[in-house]
Amino acid sequence: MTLKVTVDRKPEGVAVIYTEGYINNQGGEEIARVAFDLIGDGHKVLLLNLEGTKIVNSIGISILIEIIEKMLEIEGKLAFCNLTPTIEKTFHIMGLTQYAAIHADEVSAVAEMAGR
Amino acid sequence: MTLKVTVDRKPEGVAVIYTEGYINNQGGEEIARVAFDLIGDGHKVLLLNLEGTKIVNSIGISILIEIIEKMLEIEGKLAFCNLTPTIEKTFHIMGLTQYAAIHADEVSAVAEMAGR
Amino acid sequence: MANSAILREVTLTLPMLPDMEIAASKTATAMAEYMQMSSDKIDEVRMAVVEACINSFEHSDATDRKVYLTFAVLGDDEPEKLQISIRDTGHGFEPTEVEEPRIEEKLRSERKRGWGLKIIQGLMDEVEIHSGRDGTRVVMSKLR
Amino acid sequence: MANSAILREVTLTLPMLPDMEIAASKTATAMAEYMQMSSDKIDEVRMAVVEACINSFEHSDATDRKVYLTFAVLGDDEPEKLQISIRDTGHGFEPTEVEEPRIEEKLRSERKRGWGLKIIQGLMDEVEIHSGRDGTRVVMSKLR
Ligand SMILES: Nc1ncnc2c1ncn2[C@@H]1O[C@H](COP(=O)(O)OP(=O)(O)O)[C@@H](O)[C@H]1O
Ligand SMILES: Nc1ncnc2c1ncn2[C@@H]1O[C@H](COP(=O)(O)OP(=O)(O)O)[C@@H](O)[C@H]1O
Repeated sequence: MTLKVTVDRKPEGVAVIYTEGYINNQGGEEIARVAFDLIGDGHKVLLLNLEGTKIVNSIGISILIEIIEKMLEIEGKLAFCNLTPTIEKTFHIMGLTQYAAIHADEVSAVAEMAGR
Repeated sequence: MTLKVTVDRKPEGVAVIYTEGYINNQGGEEIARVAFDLIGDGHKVLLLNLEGTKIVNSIGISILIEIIEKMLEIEGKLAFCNLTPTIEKTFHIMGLTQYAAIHADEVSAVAEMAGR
Repeated sequence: MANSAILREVTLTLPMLPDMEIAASKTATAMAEYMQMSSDKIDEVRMAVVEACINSFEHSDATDRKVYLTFAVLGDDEPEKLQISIRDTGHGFEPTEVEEPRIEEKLRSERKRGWGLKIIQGLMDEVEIHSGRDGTRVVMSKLR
Repeated sequence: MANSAILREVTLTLPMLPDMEIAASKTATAMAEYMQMSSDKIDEVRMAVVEACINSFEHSDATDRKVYLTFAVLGDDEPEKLQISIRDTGHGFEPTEVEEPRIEEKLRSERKRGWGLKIIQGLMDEVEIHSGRDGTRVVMSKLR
């Protein structure tokens, strides 16, 4: 059950992180590692496209809070797209949506984020 | 867990039966009912497209033997397409493949069956 | 009384080992699909079950290293409710003493975790926690 | 000896009711996926488990109306083999007296059924049947 994480640096300046699989403990850590690498490279606008993730757990998600914390610090931006309804509901329950926008799909997310 | 069964009467003279769901006892009976209706309407060439079926059981499959029996009697033809590897293997184990051809997809099946 | 009869019940015992919560989530899916629950609701049940299993794995310290689950379909005649119980034989805890997590605080705190119970409560229709020295049992249910 | 240690084991108890074999097939899937078995092999395991459950449902006449399953991942260190046991407390049968089904005969016969055991044997790597007055236990396994 290892999460696959890949990255696409869009010309619009948004770095998109794609996941495939279960976001558990290790999955969350892997995403954070990739995100912090991107931030280290100067990326301040990150989009997490979770289309390939149908299941998460709260340990995995709490690790994502570290990315949000970092974004507040550097005045960057993290957003999500392609969430299952349950993952979206979970993000609402946690209040994550106050700090990270949720977009329906990647195209609209990138358009919105690049235009800030 | 009810099986959905639909039919498409092709201009080539092949009647294609589509299934969606689990072929268990009732599922097999439903397919047989539809097949015998088609045979009653004069159709002698039937194709069972199982693309929408990922799981079967032996009770469901044994009911399909009744259709093969009928086809031998009326000198008709029954074939299958879009089987999962396991369903195909099961048909081999049972020896069904001696009496009913297996085709990879519907297009090649219809071409082959119409040309008989 | 509505939803009183147990129409069918499945029990599952899992070892407390990585990824075994997935077996629980699949059993939940099988029962919910049998009831013809919508796929969104099934997903919510799956996630809640995963959270409850992980809590037992991580916090119970149960010496038998096992989690005991039952999945009951309740209803009068027709299936109406899926009730899932997740039990361990660990040291238990006091649910009323668990602090409610708040995102504003988590953002400043070292400890980002502590969301499991809140998520379970948010995703299921009913949740009861029985916990004591003999262990913990979480009973959660969702209407079809 | 290879494949000797049980790395993890899950148990499942099912009522003998329509569609409950699907719960067994999902548990099998969870264990096989954990072992990273190929999806084709997983499918074969699923089908074999379904057949064994249905046999217990239909033929055992067990008064408790339950089927008891265990799913064990075996191996030395790395998961190598998935071993599944399907047990009922019914009246049992004599496997050597079961006639091998042949399609030519089934085509002429009233009774088209009788394929379950042959399919299980064809799909799994190893199959053992223990049956007697205390019931039946089918133990089947597949290498990763
Ligand atoms: N099965 C359990 N056994 C013992 N303690 C538990 C159990 N489930 C929950 N707890 C306690 O409740 C707290 C909150 O759990 P939860 O909300 O799921 O967040 P987290 O698991 O991230 O800490 C845990 O930290 C633990 O102290
Ligand atoms: N669990 C069981 N309890 C009692 N009898 C069984 C059991 N499993 C199989 N049998 C016997 O073996 C026979 C063959 O089973 P099988 O090959 O699965 O075909 P089918 O179930 O279609 O008859 C059954 O008809 C039954 O007599």
